[in-house]
Amino acid sequence: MSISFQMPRYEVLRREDRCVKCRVCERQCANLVHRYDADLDKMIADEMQCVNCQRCVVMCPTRAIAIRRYPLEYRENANWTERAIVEIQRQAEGGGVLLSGMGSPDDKPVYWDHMMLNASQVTNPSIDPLREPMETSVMLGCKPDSVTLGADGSVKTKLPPQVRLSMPVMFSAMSFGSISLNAQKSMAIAAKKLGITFNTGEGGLHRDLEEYKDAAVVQVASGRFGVHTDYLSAGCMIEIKIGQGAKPGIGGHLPGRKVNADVSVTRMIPEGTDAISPAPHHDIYSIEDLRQLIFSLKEATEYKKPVCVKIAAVHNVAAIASGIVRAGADVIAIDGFRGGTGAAPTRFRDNVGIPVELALAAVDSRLRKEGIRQRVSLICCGSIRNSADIVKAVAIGADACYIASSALIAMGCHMCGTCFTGKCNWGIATQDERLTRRLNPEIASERLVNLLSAWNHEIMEMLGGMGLNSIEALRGNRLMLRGIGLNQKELDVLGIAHAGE
Amino acid sequence: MKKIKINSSLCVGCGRCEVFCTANHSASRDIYKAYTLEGLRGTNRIHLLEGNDGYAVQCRQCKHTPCVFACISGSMHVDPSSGAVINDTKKCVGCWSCIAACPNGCVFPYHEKDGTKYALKCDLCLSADGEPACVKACPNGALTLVEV
Amino acid sequence: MKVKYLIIGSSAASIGAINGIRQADKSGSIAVIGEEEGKAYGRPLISYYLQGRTTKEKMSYMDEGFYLRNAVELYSGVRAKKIDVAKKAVKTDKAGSIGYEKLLVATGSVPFVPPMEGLDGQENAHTFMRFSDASAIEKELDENSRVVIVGGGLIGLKAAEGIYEHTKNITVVELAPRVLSTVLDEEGSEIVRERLEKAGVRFELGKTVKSVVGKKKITSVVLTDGLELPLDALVLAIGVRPNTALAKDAGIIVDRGIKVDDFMRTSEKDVFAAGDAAQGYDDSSEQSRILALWVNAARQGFTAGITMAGAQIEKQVFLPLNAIGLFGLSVATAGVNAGEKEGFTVRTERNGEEYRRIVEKDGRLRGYVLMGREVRGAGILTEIIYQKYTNAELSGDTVHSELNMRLMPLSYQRAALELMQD
Amino acid sequence: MLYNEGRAHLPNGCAISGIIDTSGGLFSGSDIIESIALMHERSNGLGGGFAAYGIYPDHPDEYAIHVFYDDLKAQENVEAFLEKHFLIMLSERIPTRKNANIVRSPIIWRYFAQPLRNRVAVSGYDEEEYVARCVIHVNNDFDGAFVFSSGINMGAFKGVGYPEDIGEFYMLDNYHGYSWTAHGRFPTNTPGWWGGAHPFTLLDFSIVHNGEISSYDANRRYIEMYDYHCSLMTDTEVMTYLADMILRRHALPIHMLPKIFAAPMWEEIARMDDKSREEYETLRAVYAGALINGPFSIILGFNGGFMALNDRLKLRSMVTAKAGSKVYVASEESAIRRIEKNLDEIWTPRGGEPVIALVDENADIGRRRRVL
Repeated sequence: MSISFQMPRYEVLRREDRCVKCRVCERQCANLVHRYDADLDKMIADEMQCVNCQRCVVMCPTRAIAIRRYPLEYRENANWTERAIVEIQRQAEGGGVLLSGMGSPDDKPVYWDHMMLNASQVTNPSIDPLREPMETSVMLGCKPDSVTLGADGSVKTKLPPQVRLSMPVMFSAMSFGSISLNAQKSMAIAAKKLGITFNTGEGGLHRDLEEYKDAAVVQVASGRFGVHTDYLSAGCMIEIKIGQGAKPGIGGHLPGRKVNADVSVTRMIPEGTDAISPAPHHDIYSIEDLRQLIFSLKEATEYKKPVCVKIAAVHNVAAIASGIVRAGADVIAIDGFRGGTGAAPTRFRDNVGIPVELALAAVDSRLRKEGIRQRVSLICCGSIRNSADIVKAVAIGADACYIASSALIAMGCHMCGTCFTGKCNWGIATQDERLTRRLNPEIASERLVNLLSAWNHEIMEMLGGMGLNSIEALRGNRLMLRGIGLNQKELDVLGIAHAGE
Repeated sequence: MKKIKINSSLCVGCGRCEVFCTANHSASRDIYKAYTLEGLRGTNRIHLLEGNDGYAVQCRQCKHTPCVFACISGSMHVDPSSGAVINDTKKCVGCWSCIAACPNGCVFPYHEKDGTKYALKCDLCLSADGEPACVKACPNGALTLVEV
Repeated sequence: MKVKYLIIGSSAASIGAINGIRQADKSGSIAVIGEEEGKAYGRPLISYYLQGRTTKEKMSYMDEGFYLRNAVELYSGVRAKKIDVAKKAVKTDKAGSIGYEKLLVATGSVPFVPPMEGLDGQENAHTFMRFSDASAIEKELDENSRVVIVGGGLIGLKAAEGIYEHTKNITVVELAPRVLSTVLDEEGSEIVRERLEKAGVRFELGKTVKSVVGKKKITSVVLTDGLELPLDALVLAIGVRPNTALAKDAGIIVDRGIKVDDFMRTSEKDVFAAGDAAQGYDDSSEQSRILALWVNAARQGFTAGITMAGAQIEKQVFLPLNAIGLFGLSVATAGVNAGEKEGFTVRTERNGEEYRRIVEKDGRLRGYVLMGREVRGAGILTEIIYQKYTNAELSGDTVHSELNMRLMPLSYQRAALELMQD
Repeated sequence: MLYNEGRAHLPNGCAISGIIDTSGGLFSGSDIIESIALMHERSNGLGGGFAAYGIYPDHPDEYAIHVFYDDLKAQENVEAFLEKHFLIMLSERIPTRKNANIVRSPIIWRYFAQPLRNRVAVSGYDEEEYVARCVIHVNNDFDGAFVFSSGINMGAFKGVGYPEDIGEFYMLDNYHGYSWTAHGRFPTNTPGWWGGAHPFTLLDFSIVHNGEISSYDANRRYIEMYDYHCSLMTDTEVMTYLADMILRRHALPIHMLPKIFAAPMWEEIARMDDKSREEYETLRAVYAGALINGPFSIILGFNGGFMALNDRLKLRSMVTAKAGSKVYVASEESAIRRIEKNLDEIWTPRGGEPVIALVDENADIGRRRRVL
């Protein structure tokens, strides 16, 4: 091949009047961008390797470094954008499928930002969470439509197993293997402290995390990695992964180089082999097969655990969800197209799937229309960025929300989107011991607890502002939402009125 | 007495501790000035020992104080109030006996521009604000100030 | 006049003992009989004083309030004349007789001046051990004074370094074929000698002074090979001898020095000895020997103090340890100074003046010499000798590895890092 | 003009009052009128209404269906429908008397009717379900018509105006019942609508409500899952349907309704003994959609008694009192003392603490007493 036409994507700006050549940036950059040159007695940078993970910027003692987009000034062209051109260059040289990490960055509408929340004015009082109790705890699971009484007049109905959450938030699935054990452990510690759950993802439950098993949602994916009876009965809920928002319709691929001894033991696969999660599950080719899997899992755990089914938000998600309810699922997780990922083909990530807000609204409305909404809890996931997103999701009809990217960012992720390289400078999406040690679970879990305690308090404030003092009264309460900048069709799908109505 | 505990498995090998140690023992307390105007590069009392499983280490404040016994001038002494082993650089003549006695290699020779020589060692930042700069600078909690 | 603890001598061992006693006994009365005037000071500092790198005030070993804080009665400028072990009292020349419950003999060493023809107390003949010696020499010198130093050991060369600030015209006469023969190997001595010669110091090796010319003031000396050296000042730095007369007269067993066990107890009940005058166990040569070194005196004194006060202390390990700077060249040595002849294996690494010599036996470090611009991390090797770590236990190689804590066994490193050492 | 409020959920405040004689004794409507009249300032004249129990003793098995019609056309359509489903024993205008403050009233008609046996059998529903569905169907699909009462031996009387004028207009002083509830409305931004006034009824259930529930849309979308269709978009409508489902369809006892509407906080539940903790957890989990959030004070009337309830934070006033066999509930103490000088006891129920007043079992108040 001739020379590469690809130019750096980022440029390292180093302020000479601040840099003291202490080489912290050099030691911290796993992509080998920074180097001390003895002859020049200067720090120099090889921009080609830079992925803008900001590790050097944060760690530099004198804040001497800034990263900027490389000034690649292609001629303005709304159609042939720089990204479109660069992607062709990369494939013209690489010849492979373009891979990306994180959720789709495309400039497509984010419906959360087009919905406003209600607040009480004079006709009814807002409730001050500092003075009145404010309840944000949630129970996930199947609920009967009514209650029957015993002879003595007391309630006889036994609730099917539920997952109790202190707040309508849960850490979403990120497997041990795609992320480091320290990252998963941080979420496990935080989940236990907060009274919510973390998710093992497709990677099985590492023996060090058994201590947190009561707060674990154990995932069963098409690869069945790490699935055995103890694993199934360890968690408080079993989640069947049918799809992922970032890559609906295709499976997962954990590169062999990430499958070290620890990962191979936990996933029960040979060390160094690529971990392929096929799509579809080889034993689920239609909805009734799913029913079989759901009940075999329930049998395996003596009906003591709710079973969740995670699907990607695709076009006929409402019908799919209805089928899943009738297949015996207790919880349905709907992962929108903005959902994050460690590695997904860029084309899938940016072009397949629909926004979770619309999917959630459609599913909630459909299940209510069919009178079966009570039989499942709905979890909305796929780029929840703050507590307002959660309140809006619950108002549309979700019971709770999964968060992943927000949790990663709290732990240190800077959204550089190159998780698949395995050189995550923040010690999250890597198995390299030199990098994983950079994530101290004690510190990271404290950051997560801070984040979600703050969010929970914000949720309470927003609830109080609306005159509500319990999250159940917000669930499906679409009158609490008003649309802005949405057309009537979008309002109808979301089931909300336009602001001003 | 307070000492700095080091958890090497948490050391990310960044070296920030060295930079902030140098600055905290400079007159200006400013990193850039310390390195350039005051020429204090290399006067950090904590040193990053690179290599995998590397870590940064500074004086372990030994209870049996081998450096104090070795000191021929009495400049290396135990500070009565904090119990820390501290070197009085005004009294020290730079004979390096303490360096030959320190079991952890945490006392370092220093040559001023004008030729005066003295030994440098960690003083738990008692000469600065009393809060060890390396502990504050460590991004990953590898260094913690503990009561022993 | 009776005290609980009486200490003869006021230098490293004496101060060490005071600290030791006060650690265990806050109130027992202590008295110190010091021959020299004033408070204890670091005697090795006299060459630095001559060099102008320290001053009289800064040389005092402890802070101003040390004696007061520790309630110590200091009789300085007083000579102890006789120890009466039966009556448990010490007769002095000026302070009468002082009774004791526990006595520490820390009389140190005295300069060793072999007999020379014509040497008869001339004023420009000096030994080099006390502050008085240094200040006397300082008064005599100007930049063209000619100085002859007899003795090419630690004291002689440090004297040369001090005097060099005043006059460059220095000749060192050494009986042995090389300098610092007791501390360095041949190659090490070579490096030191070359460095000093480059500075203009002349050497006369394998000779000593046969006779001295001049009655009131020495004008020249005649060496054993007949060579005559005109001079303005003569410095006698041949060596030192333990000052054991008092102990011997009192019937305490004395070999080369006053015999002591691991806890500095002498043959006489309630009488202890420490410092240059004491003869304890040298761990590196594995024999009873005098270790006339400041660091050992201080730690022996401390050990004696604790034991005198009736408290417990771990058995202490003593071995030779030196660190000196000579004309910009730093030298650090510890443990045995020996080679293949004595059954040790020797490995060295040298480039220019950076020199590292490792002496091993049965796969274990027994001694080292480190020379160069700096002796960074020398203490690591010292500790390896103390801890008797075999090379297998270490995490690197004593010759090639950088001298820092990562050379130590992993268990040592973890204990040190997590403050679980002592 | 029948401006159907159905399009938007309207905020409003109000006054409520309720009197019941637990011995079953009948008394005229003048007491309740006087009580609600005292709270004149609490309403703005755009809505008032009453529910009266035991007023049709001579129609023990017929449903008294009260209907508002905008015009004769609407009346013909509805009557055609009714005749297909009911045996109409009596069809008459509800007698009213001129009242200066009551203007533009719609056609107000009532029918005493029994559901046709065979139609009920064919429908697969029990009699009450059949009647309920007919009423909901009329209200939902017949323009210009609104069934505002459909219980046996009870009736609601409401409209646009101050409650005391409405009471005067419907000549309630001539009726005698054992249980009366009343409501004065303060809707904020609509000209008011006869059908929108309280109480909202379904069969013999009636609710008068002072407050504004924030959980309205959550409750509405929950209840609509079970074949209830909310046409008025008012709090009382959704609460009446919830009560109907829980008490009639699911046949839960009355004392469980407050545990659902104003469920105790989770921390409170956690402190309970195992048995009640499990019961409350199950109720809260199953009926999460029926949890009423935001300020409310309601009186739920039914054949044989009523239940008064405040939201669990008690963000709306409500006082209750007893004198002899009579139980009083009102938004203000003064509205009670006005009609009963010497009270045996008077107290303010805590948030979520119900006041359940049932007529003694042996009292004769007609065959269709609802046993809850």
